Order: sequence, then structure tokens, then C-alpha cells
Amino acid sequence: MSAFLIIACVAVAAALLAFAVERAALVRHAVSGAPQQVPHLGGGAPQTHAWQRYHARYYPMTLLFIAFEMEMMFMYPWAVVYVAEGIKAMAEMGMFLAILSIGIVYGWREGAFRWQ
Amino acid sequence: MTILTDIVFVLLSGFALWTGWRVFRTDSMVRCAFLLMLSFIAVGLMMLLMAAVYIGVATVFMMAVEMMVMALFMVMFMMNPAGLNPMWMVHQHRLSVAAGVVAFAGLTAAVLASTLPAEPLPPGRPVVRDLGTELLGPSMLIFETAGVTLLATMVATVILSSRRGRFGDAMEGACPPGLEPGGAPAGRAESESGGGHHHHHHHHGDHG
Amino acid sequence: MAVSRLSSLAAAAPAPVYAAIGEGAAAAIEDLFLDARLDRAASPRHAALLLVCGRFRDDDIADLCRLHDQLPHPRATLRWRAEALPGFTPDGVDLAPDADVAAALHAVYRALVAGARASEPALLPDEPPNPWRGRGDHGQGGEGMMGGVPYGRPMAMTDDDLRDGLALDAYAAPFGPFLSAFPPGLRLDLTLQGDVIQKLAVARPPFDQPLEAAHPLRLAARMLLPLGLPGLAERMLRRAAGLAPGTPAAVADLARALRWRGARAALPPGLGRIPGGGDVRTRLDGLLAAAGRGEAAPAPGAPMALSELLVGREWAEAMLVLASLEPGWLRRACRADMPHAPSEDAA
Amino acid sequence: MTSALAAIALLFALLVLGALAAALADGAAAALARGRPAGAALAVPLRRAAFLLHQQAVTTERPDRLNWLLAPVFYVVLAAVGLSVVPFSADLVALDLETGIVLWGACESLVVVVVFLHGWSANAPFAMIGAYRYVAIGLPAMLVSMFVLIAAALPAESLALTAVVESQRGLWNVLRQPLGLPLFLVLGLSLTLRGPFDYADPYDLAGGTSAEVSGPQRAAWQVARLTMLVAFSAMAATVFLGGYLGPVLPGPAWLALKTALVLALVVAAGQAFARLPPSRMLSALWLVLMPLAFLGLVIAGVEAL
Amino acid sequence: MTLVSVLVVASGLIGIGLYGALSQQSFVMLMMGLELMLNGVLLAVIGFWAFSLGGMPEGQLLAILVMAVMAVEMAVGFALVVAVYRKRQADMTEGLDLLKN
Repeated sequence: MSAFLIIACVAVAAALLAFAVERAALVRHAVSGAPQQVPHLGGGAPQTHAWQRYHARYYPMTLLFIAFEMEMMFMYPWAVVYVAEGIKAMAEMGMFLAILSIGIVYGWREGAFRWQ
Repeated sequence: MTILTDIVFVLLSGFALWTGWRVFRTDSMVRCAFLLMLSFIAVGLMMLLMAAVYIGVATVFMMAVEMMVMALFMVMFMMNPAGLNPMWMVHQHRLSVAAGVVAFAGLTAAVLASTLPAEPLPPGRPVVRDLGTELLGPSMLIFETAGVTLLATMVATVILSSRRGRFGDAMEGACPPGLEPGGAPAGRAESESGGGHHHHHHHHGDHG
Repeated sequence: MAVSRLSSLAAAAPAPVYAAIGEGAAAAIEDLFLDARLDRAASPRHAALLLVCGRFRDDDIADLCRLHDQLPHPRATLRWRAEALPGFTPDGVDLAPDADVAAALHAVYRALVAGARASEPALLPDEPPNPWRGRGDHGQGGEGMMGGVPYGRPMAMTDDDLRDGLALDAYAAPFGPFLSAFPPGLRLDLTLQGDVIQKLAVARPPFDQPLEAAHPLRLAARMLLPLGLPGLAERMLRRAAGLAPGTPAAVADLARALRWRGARAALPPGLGRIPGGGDVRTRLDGLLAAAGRGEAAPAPGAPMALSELLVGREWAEAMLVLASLEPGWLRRACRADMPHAPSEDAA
Repeated sequence: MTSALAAIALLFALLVLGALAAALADGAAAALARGRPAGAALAVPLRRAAFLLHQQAVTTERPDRLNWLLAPVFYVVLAAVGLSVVPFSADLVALDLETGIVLWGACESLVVVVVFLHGWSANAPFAMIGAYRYVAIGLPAMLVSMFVLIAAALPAESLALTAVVESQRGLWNVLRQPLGLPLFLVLGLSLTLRGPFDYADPYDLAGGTSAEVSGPQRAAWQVARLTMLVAFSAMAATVFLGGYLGPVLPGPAWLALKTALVLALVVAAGQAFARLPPSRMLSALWLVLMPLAFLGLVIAGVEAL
Repeated sequence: MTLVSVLVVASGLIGIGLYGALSQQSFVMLMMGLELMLNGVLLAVIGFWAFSLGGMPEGQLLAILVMAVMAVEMAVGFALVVAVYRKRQADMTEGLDLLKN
């Protein structure tokens, strides 16, 4: 329980610290006028908002990633009992990772790690 | 100390419920995904309060990543992803509210009415070690099945999302949106060059 | 007390300068930033001073004004070896052509920090690109879910995609002519989807630069910036700055440093290939070899349109390709992509 | 309880002093890489920060103001929370969590979210591209580091960092698991947006997620990057260099020394290597670094039995 | 903090998630509702594990499986969204919106 309180106060203190740095500055010229608000393009002005249905070119990788990342949930407890369980633990995790590695190899063969 | 625990618990549960509710009340899809993440983080911290030191922290870990990916896809496929214009895309609203309230009321009533077995977690129990032993011993089959399921998921996602799938070019049959539902493609009848014309670019990421 | 301590600390910092580089000024600006009193800002948002140097076209003036207004306060403009520009009239400082520019810039910077010099007001009128206040369904200028001009601009709309066929939003915007990652003066009308260039039209070609700006070591140094090696780039520029054209430079240590830092390995093989001109990697090698022999930059290869090289490229790769092109070749390539190619004097 | 409070005080001292030292190291490293004298350049980052506090914070046309302001704050908070599981000595640790390594992993993954938010909130093209690029590289880099940390947990038979340190009494992990530290440094570069892994704020995007950020807001972002660098260095020192272990000097002093060593390594690596284009780096992460991390795990597994 | 209070919060989350899953028109937002419901389930599972099962390891395993279900649901869901978008290239609703302008 004390552990938990400590997280909270560490977090709050750090937040205050960072916020103080950020806000301690002089508040001269606080408001940006319309010409200043134009996003930087090296002189040009954009026609549209930059917020858009952004084409993240690596989207197959992210899907592969969330499936592959689940294995972490099994690996952490495995790491704790690894020495106690010995060869058996190594074999089981080896099998598990080998299965998932097939997925990575397959994704690579299908070009999931390229910019689409 | 227990009073303190209770206060923190109330604050966290309030936060989890409020952020969960805000998920469906915000216009920005990025905020929406990260509000859900905050709800998960609050639940993870509540688990930590209940001495689930592994599951609690791991929930934060997993959900941060999943909601990051969620945000990417929401921005990709939802129109007006930043909520520059207010959005209201709901149907059967009253029914849904009623269903939500009924579900909450029903579950709460069931919880209050039933007598739940009370066998609290003994202090000092090595919960992570327990889990590891369980995974490698009695639940070994579940563990390996999960591996196969995840592999199947990986393969399925690649097949479904990749353009160069095994089953031909996904561009085949694709057409731009119609001016009316089911209508003719909008405003690009003469520009058929989008797919094949620049074919030499498709394989350019082929290095590495 | 604390505030004045902070001010004197700030005054001792290198002056952050954003350079608007005109015709014939590229090499002088590069040499200027070898001075430790100056920082070259990557974006006008990071700068306090706008340095205007060289000659500009009439079309560039509006862009220069916009660039000026993007600098945060306190800000100041300095003109060096620049002609008077009608329409671009900030209350700045004119530097003599042979002045100690770095010292002068830093003096203006110190005056700004101390508050002794007033910040320059905006040049353009304080009006949103489209009127939106109080309009539309929610007073933010929007209509429906995607329509109108929320907060002054419309939203992007979907378009076809070259590479994977997902027709998501296309972001069309003019980039340049004062973008730090572009050759000075180049203005491209680009359509991006994600970070991939979908369409390209050259609005204005890059400025002509004098011969010393095409020293092979200088060209090589420009390629190192998008690779994230500003330190090595500066060492190359320092070496190039002290050399007359046609003198062999000692490049063995630079070539070794390049290899050791993985610069060659970082360049994807085949990127930006030009018939007869190699790819980005061989061009970098060729520049270093030419510098070592004291020759001009190697032959740039067969003419091509810029769009052939850049369309379909991811942004970082496109910037690498752009930085690797020989300036004369690039100007010719740009002319091939201009809708109304100007019949210029020196082609 | 008192020892926990002392550890919290130490934690903040380490964060603040470490960030200062990191700023000095940054100035010196940048000057050395440019072939300039390092001595005069030491204080340059501090002076730049002082200037930023004099500068106006610009806004764009319609930023997500709340998230834009909070991104650097969250970044610092993550650094502090990540550092809180690092033991300063055998009984001096701010948060003696049984699953310290998992908590650090959660901080790593939240950093990706924070950097994304920083870029997204500006509503500007370069900032957006930087943010999206960072997600592509940050996610797999984090996964690689997770394998590395799990390998370090094997001989300790625990996910607590105190146990990981104690397991190094005989031999430090940097020797026992030779692939670990180099792979973990990759994560450090990516976590602090540095040099070869600076996909969020690079030159070719005119500053990337920071392209529209000025004044105190930018200062806060830079400070946040430095504090994260300190937290990362302390974590690397704990996991691979034996943390607080060492003769004569007290534990916190050893930890500070080793943290400084890792910090110097990361700063130097940030200047020393070229940055791959993101698509090439994505393939490299999955097809080179990930198999290397597997190999590291196998080495650690065989060694631990 | 008792089992009852934990379960009430969990049913609150499930209720909100159910509302979202039923009311949202777009598939992606519907998935958000599902995730929120699973969030409540997760909390309830850990509540039972901590208060009435005496820390049985199967409780934790169940929580992990719930998370795995979430990950699989998300990955396959988004892959489907991509595939469907590729085929149709737009939402039905957007066609309507274009008509309006």
C-alpha cells in the first residue's frame, strides 16, 4: 500500500515540477496572431488542416505487433520460475516463441515491415 | 492505512468511470483512444491496490500499446478524426442508454443479492511465482494454445490487411465512394490510372 | 536578481537564426554558421533572428512575410547582401556586405533578450485564412461532419493512393521556398498521404548558386544533414570553406568517419537512381572521391523529371534524394516539372 | 517509510542533477562532433534553455492545447515513475515493487503515447509526420528492450530490480549477457529521441514534433528528454552494471557514477551514428535487432541454468 | 474497498461499455465499447481473485486470457476494417455526407 502512495506522490511532485518549469516563463506576448498561427511549411500556407485520416504506412506491422506483444504477458511470470523449473521451462518457452516467430517470418515474407 | 486505501480506491474508480464515459462523449478520436487508455490505467492501479502486482502493472503496459495502435486506426478510418466539427454518430440512442443502465442495475443487484465467498488473498503470497508455476505446469496446454491462437491472429491480420495478399491484389474490385449509397464512383470516372499506372513504386520498399 | 541572472545567461547563448537564403547566398550562409556564436534553427519557431540574404523573386515576397510572422517574439530581421524587397519591410537591420555578420547578429540578439530592442510586429494582417468566428452550426465555421471551414480551414479529403490503394486523406500544400531541408528557393506543390509523396509539381526551381556552392565537399555535407550527422557535416564544410576550387582536399579521415558512422549503410541501395548518375550512395562516394582529387562534382547523369525521382517516396527518403542531387541537374529536373516553364536566361 | 522518503529525495536529486549533467554532456558532445573546443560549449544547452524562457510560446491554428501542454509533463512523470523502482542501495528504494521491470516497461510504452501526443496536438504537418514515424520505430524498439530485460531477470529469478542487482554480486550482467547492454542502449536512444533514433524531432522534418513548439514549452520538452535520459541511464546501470554494488563508496554514489557512465555512452552514441530512413529502420528492428534479442535470451537462459 | 464495491465499479464499466457498443454507428467505436466492457470484466476477475478465491493462480491466468482476447479482437477487428475499407473505399455515412455538400 505504501508503495502505491509513493507512486502517487512521486508522480504528482514530478508533474508540478515540470509544470512549474513550463509556466514560470514570462507571459509577454502571450497571444499568437493569425499570421503567426499558420503551420510552418517553409513559407507556404496550407490549404487544409493537418489533422486528417492519416495513412500510417506501417499499419500491418502494428497489428502484428499487438498480437506478438501478448507473449510478454506470459514471459514475465515465466522468467521468475525459469531457474526453478529448469529445462522444462526452457523447452516450453522455446516452443511458444518458435510458434510466434513463424508469425514474424510470415509477416516479413508478406512485406508487413515495409512502408506500404 | 485502510482509510487511505479506500480514498484512493474511490478516486480511481471515479476516474475510471468518468474517463470511460468521456470515451463516447469526445469529438477527437485521439482523445477518445487515450481516454480509454486512462480508464485502463485507473483499473490497473486498482488491481495494484488489490495486491495484483503483476496483472495490475501489466494491464497498464499492454493497454498503453494497444490504445496507441487503436488511436492510429481510429485516425485512419474515422472521418473528421480530430473532431474539428462536433461529431454525433450514434443510433438507437435511448435503447442503448436503457440497456447500459439495465446492465449496470442488474449486475449491481446480483452482486448485492448474492452472498459471495470471502477468502481474501493471504498477505505475502508470491503471486508472480504462482502464475509462472501454473503456466508451466497445470495450464501448460492453455499457454501453448494461446501461442497458436496468437500465431493464427498474426497470419490472419497480415492476410486481411496486406494489399499483396495470397489472394491477389486487394485493389481488385475497389472503387471510390459513390455520391449516393451504392451509386457510381464520385468524380473520378476518367482517372483510372491510380492503381496500375505507377506500378514501379509498389516494390520500392523492398530493401532491408 | 533572478530574472537578470536568467537574462544574462540567455544573452550568452548562441543566437538562434533562421536563414532565408536567396540567389547566390548558399555557401556564404553555410560558412557563416560555422561560427559558434550562431545556432542554425531548423524551424522559424526555434529562432529569434531572421537572416535574409541574397536575391529573391517577386513571388517569394509573400512567403518571406509569412516566414517572418511565424517567428516567436522577440524577433528581429537582418538583411545581408540583400536587395530591397517591395512588400517585405520589417523594421530590421541592414548589414554591410563586408561586416562581421556573426558579431552583428549576436549583438542584435543580445539587445532583443535584454529588452533594449523592440520585437517586430507582424507584416501580414491579423485575419484568419477564411472567416469562421460565429459561423456554422457550432460557431466554429464548420458544417455537418466534414464540411465548412472549422477554425478557418477546410478539412482534407480522400484521394487515391499510389502505393497500397487505401484511399485515405490527401494533404495538399506548398512546401518551401524557405524550408531548411529543401535546397534554397525550391518550392514544391506536394500532395502527401501519410508521409508518402503522391503528387508533385514544381512551383519555383531552386536559386542559382555560384560555383563555390557546388564544391563536392559542400554537396556531401548537405547529404549528411538528413542522415542526422550535423557534426560531420560541419567538419566537411569547414574543410571546404578553406579551399579554392580545384584544390584536392584531404578526405581520407572524412571517408573513414562516414563508414564508421554507418552513413553508407544507412542509405538504401538503389534509392534515387539516375541513369548514368548512380544512386544516393554512389553519389555520396563520388562526391568524396572528387573532392579528394580536387575535381568538380561528378557527372550528374541523364536528365529526368523531379517527379519521377520523388513521387511514391517516403518523406525521409525523398529528402535524402533531394539532398544528393547536383544543383545544376536539379534546376533542369525542376524545369521539366513546371506547369509553365519560364524561358530563363541561363538554362 | 522513512527509508522510502529518503529514497524519494535521492530520486529527485538524481533526476535534477543528472539532467543538468546531461545538458552539459550534450553541449560538449555536440561541440566535439563538430570539431569545436568542448570546454566553451559545455554551458550552451543551459544558456539556450535560459533564452527559451524569454521566448513567446507560439500556438498554431487549432492545437489540442491540453495535450500539447501536458505532453512534456507526462514525459517527466514517466521518467520519475520509471526511476522510482531503481534501488539506491539494498534497502533504499522509492518503490520496492515485486514487478519493477514490468513497471519500467509500462513507462516505456507510455513514452510512445506521450511523444505521439506531442506531435499530434500541434495540428501541423511536420509535427504529425514526426509523431507517426516515432510510433513506427518506438514500438518495436520497446519490444526488443523487453526481451533484454527479461533475460536480465532470469538469473535473478525475480522481476524486482533489487533482486536483479543482487544477482550480479558475482558477475555483472554486462559481461554475463554481452548482447544486453548494446541492445538496451538502442532503446535509450529511442526513448530520449536521440541521434540515430531521433525519428520524432529530426532535421528533415524541420524539427518534427517540436517544429511548432517554441519558448518555455520547448524548454520543458528538452528538459523532459533529459530527465528521461537520466532515468534510462540509471535503469541500464542497475540492470547491467550492478547498480549500487561496489566497494568502499556507499551504494547511491556507485549508482550515480554508473549512471553517469551510461549517460555519457548514450550521449556519445547519439552523435556517433547515422540515422536510417524509417522504413529501413523498421525492417532492421524486426529482422536484425529482434533476432539478436532472442539470441541474448538464449544465452542468458543457458547461462542461468 | 471490498469485493462488493469492486464489483459495482466493474458493472458500471460494463454498463457504459454496453451503451457504447450498442449506440455507436462505426465499427471502430463499437470496438471501444467492447474494450470497455472487457475492462470491467478484468476488474471483476481480479476482484474475485483477491477477495474470494484466496489468490488462486487460475484467477490471474483468466485475467491474462481476457487481455489476450482483447488483443486478438483488436488485431482481427482492425484487419477487417482495413479489408472492408479497401473493398468499399469509404463508409456509407461518408457517401451521405458528400451528398449533403
